[in-house]
Amino acid sequence: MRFFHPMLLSYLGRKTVWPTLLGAAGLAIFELFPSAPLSGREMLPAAIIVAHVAWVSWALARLDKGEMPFLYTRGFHWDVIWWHRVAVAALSALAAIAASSLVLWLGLRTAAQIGMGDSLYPLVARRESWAPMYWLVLYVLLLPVGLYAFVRAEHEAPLGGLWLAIAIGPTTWFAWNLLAGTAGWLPRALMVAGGCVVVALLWAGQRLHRNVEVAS
Amino acid sequence: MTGLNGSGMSMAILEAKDLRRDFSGVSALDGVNLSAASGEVVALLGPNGAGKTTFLRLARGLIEPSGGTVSIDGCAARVLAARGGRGVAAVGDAWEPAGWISADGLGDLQASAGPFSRRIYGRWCEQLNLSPYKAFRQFSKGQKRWILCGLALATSPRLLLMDEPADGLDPSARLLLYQALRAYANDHDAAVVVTTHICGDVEKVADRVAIIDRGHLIVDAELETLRHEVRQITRPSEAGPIVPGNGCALEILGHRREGAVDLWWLRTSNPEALSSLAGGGEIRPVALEDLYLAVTAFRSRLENAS
Amino acid sequence: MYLRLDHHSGEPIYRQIVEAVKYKVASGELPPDVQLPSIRVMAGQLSINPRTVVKAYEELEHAGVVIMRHGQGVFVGSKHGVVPAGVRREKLADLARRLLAEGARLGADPEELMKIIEEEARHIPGAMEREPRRKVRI
Amino acid sequence: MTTMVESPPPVSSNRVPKLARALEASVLTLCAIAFLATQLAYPGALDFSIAAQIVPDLIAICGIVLCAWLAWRGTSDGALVVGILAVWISTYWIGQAHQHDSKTVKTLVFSTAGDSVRGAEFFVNGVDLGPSPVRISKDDFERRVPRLDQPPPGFAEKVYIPFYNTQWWENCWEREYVHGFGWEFPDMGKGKLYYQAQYAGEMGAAPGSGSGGGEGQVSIGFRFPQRERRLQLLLSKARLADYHVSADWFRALETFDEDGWSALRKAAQGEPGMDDVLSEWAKRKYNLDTVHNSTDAWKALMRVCREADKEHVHLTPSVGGRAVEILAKQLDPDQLVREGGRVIAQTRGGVFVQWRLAGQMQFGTADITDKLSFLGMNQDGTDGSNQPTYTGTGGAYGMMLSPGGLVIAQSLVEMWKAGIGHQQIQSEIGPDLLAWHYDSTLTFPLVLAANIGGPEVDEFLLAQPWQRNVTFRDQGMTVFGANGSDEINRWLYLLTWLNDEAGQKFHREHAPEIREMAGKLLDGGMFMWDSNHLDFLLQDHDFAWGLWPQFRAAIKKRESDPWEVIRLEYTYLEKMNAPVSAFIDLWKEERPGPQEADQAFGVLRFETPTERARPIAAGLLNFFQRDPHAMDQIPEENRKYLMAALRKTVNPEEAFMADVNAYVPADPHWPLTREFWRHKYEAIWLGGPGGLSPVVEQLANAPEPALRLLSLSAIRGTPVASNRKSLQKLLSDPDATVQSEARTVDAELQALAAQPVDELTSAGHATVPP
Repeated sequence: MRFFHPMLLSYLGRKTVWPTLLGAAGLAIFELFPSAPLSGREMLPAAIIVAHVAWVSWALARLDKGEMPFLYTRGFHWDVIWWHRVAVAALSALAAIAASSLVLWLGLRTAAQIGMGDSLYPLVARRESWAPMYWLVLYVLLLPVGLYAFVRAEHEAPLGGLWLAIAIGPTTWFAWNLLAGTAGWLPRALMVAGGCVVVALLWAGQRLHRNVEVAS
Repeated sequence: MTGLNGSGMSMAILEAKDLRRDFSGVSALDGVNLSAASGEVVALLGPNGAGKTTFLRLARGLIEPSGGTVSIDGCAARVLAARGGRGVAAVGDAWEPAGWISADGLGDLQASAGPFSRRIYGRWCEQLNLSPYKAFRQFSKGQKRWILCGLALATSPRLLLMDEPADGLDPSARLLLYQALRAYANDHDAAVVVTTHICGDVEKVADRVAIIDRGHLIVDAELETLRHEVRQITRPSEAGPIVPGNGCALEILGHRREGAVDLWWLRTSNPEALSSLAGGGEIRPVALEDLYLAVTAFRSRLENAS
Repeated sequence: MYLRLDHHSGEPIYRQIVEAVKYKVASGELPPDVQLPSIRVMAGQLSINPRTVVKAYEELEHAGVVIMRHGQGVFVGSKHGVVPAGVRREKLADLARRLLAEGARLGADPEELMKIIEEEARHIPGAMEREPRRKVRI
Repeated sequence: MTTMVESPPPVSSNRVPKLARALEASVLTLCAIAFLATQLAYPGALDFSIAAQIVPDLIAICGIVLCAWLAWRGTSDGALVVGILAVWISTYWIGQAHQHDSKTVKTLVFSTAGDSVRGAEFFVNGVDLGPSPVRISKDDFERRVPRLDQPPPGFAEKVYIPFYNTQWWENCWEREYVHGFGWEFPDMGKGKLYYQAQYAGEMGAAPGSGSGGGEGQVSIGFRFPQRERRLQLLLSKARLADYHVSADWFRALETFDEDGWSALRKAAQGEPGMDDVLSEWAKRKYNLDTVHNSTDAWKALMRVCREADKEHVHLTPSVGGRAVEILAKQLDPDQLVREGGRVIAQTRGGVFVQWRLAGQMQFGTADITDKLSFLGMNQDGTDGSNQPTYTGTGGAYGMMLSPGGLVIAQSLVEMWKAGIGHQQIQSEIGPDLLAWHYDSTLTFPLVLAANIGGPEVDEFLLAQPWQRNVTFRDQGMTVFGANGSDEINRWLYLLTWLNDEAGQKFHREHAPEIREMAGKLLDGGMFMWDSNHLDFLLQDHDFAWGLWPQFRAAIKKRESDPWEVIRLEYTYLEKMNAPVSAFIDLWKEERPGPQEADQAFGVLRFETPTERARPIAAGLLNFFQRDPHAMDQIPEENRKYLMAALRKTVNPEEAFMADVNAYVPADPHWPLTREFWRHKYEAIWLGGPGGLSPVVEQLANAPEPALRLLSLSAIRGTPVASNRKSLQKLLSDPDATVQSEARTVDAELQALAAQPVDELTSAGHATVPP
């Protein structure tokens, strides 16, 4: 069995064009304005990322009417469809990260800040280049939750995944704000736990996805 | 020519046993036993909401049965579907790809998923002069169906499940499609299950007819048998109801009163013996469409009455 | 070979094939030893199940109209009358009964039927010559 | 077709598999635990006080369990509500528990402090509690340790400490109670506690330092003279070998931990050979002989970093620090600057100490506080007493400065000092420091950046709104004064620190603004002079002079004690590098009494490098000699003492000789024990210029036998080559006492040369002659 299908990837990829634009443009435009150096912990980009993740997950889970049965009867193993969904979501996140990184690395933010008369620039620009990496970590933590929540919604007690997302979201945010970049066993343990949750959610998502009922 | 052996001993590919499905407690399909053997074209008839589409979704494994089983070559349809459902092709009533994709792109996508003959697909599209580069959304409803049917046929499935495949096609294309399905079943020894409510089309190519009404399978018979065994009797109303018995097995399939005359649809293994029952009425062979209408109408009246 | 099927006649398709072949053989359209289309081709042409064709051919063979040669195909029988006389008599009588019954249903009396038979017989070369004296009795 | 799905799906249509439900339950639980744990790590981050009266820990545990159970049952909606409630309530509990914990001490921790003696046996009232640090529960302690009214027998003995001004000390440390908040009062009147420590069979002396923090931590300073003696002998062994020491010798020195390199650093001040020994040690330890180019140097530096991180500590005067000093000149500046940038980017604060050793400011950081406990005890007032002048933590959330990070920082400092890579440091490190810490409450890195200067830093600082009036609400705009009320504009503050060309230009052009800021600080009056809060104003000496009257007025208004006033004034003068005349003029104006004079000299003695102190002392001495009324207010006795102190500062050898002449009796044959003399002489040497001075030779050649006898104790303590030469001559001294003492010393030194080094380790068994 083939695991990688570029056609399927591009087919699903078309579904995420708008959310990707939201994420990429949202982050890129956001970056231009704050006068304090970006730390990666700002509220607005986190909100953009949550919206992006939710939209991408939704777009991939709720294909347009009739598309779902069409795609699921093409002959792809449903696991393959699941992992392509994950891959497309990951690519969407990467596109947003790439766009925001470019805005930083090409100096557009610095130029904008200087234009707005921010005296801290260009000097503090040097501490910002890693901000998109924080966002990437946020994507890595949140995307599986979104993907899981929507595949979970197809099953009994459909809000289970949503609650999970609601629980994980603030916990991530809270721990993130207080512990990111600190030393000690707790942040490390939480990172490991977060990694485990990510892997477990993707795996459980795959299992649930196998039993999904395809609406038409 | 495999599997014929001149004897009709073909294997059942699709087999539904006591198949049930509820949607939020409302029964959509209740205890359906139906099978489709290799080389067989089965026409699944029934009014809207009768459960045809539900049956096809169950057969394709898109949804889980609430009871009973449906299997394809002995493998549960759900299990097979999650594996990709290789060997089963389906055209749904409203299963459509995204509008932006071209016919060619669809071919690429399908080719990526498994065995696929571009040659067959290409010729199929040429039959209606469909451009391979036009976006899917720009085709007419019938053309879309045509493309999706071609996509299904080009994957050389063992089982073809088609929900109203000819919807929106003009009569000549419909004929082409059904002949193609027949030919495909013949040539590949495949089973074809077609739902429709245009009986005239399937009557020409189907081997078997199954009529579903409100989730119940009410007729499941070889078309040849039906042709031979079902008759319509028209006789004055005052003659009273036809009473089964009189030494010949008789099943009343439908009854309707039109003014002063009663129309009866009967099934019997011995049509020649009917003349005695007709009581001077007229005995006629029955077209599938009439039979279908009579049967479904009769049942609905029976159920309303009870 | 062109056959026309009537899906609304109340006659099973295989019977229609049998009758049509018999008619064509009888009318000389299919001379002896002519190969009939294979089951597969026949099924394809008529858009029907090959099994139906098989059933029809088997019936034709049983009736002695065609001969199935294994591995070669289906051929029109070389001559008639291979059927034993008694069987033949019964078969014909059966046919006649059915004709009469159908005729009665359509409101035709035996005279009219006789007239039609004679008219039709003219289209089948040799039918009148071979058995000129025979009359169909009812 | 592969067989990835083997079992048929469950009968019911869309049931969630058990595994997924188990996963959801555990993820929800994990979230709750993570929430709690984060809250634990940062108490007070969430401040919910919902129900103070309920037993919240029970609720938290029950809540989490219930939450997980509900999730398992599939009703995650309920699970979430319960979970959130449980977490919120329990955060409140955690806050309570923290306060509660700090009030009742359950465990006591006793440790020895001061020297880097690890693992000394700790005794309380004669009961051996085991090796330090001792952790013992309060109940256990109460049970095992009786209260006494008198020291336990055999413990209240005097111990001789050769390096102390007063040499005899009790060997125990008497306390009325155990330190620890909330603990002392119930203990009063029950009896006393006598703390003692024993190391390598030797009972330690308690010279009077110790600390008891809150939370039952008792840290007592002990000294172990025998051990100190072994260390001195080890050094003398190196002197006897003319500093060519073996690997064994280094191994022995390593057993003394921080005291090892500390002793080398101190000795190296007058003894270049000891400096070489330290270098040799660093070379051996970090394989520096293999360093031939910048790549090797980098690898070696990484070894130092790793070692520091592994040991959880880096101290700039240590062997590792010496390795850094050696390597810094060979490193590729670009590479080092890059790494420095990385360290700065990762560091949000730090725990660090700053202290003076061997005339140098030293830094240290550790990620385990134990590693710094050798600092801060046993103040004996001499240089190298390991008294930290600054201990601090600071910064926002994020990584604390790692020991390896300090290695990099030290390399940068050493490189800067060596005049290498200034351009790179100015264009990268300065800006990095500003970029990462511009709004930090920890201003130290910013001051560092201002000290580095350079075009990028200049441009940045000058572009900031330094003219703006600030209040404490302007976060990131202020620098806190001592008490948070003296907010001043941090950009103006940093620009005042800036001391490159642009900085000096700024100081000239904007002197009024700076003066206004300084006025605000001075008038507020709460600045902490000793924490160098005002140092930034003294960068520019001209400006500092301008501010001098204002400073004096402020200081007089603030300080009620005249001696504190003159001390601060002298410090100010010293810091702004005032000419000698200023000190004398100030003296004339203030006309200090005996205490004030002492304070003023104290500044000169301890806080000024000798080369600065000397002309000032000479100027003052000259002034006193010329003006008979200058010391009118000072009693005769103090006057003599002050003059002697001044003379000692001006010329220590001469003063020493004068002292000795006044002290040593003419008759060398005093009927006193040799022991007594030894101690006496050693004390003299310790208060004087030391065993390396040319005075030793002078004394060895002196006509009086008593003086020659005095030189012998210096020779014994410091057997360097020149001293050994003097000893050879004294072996055939005409005076019998001297000759016999010389023979004794010679025999001792020969014995020392022959003594195996492993008898001279920290816990070595050599009993050293007293």
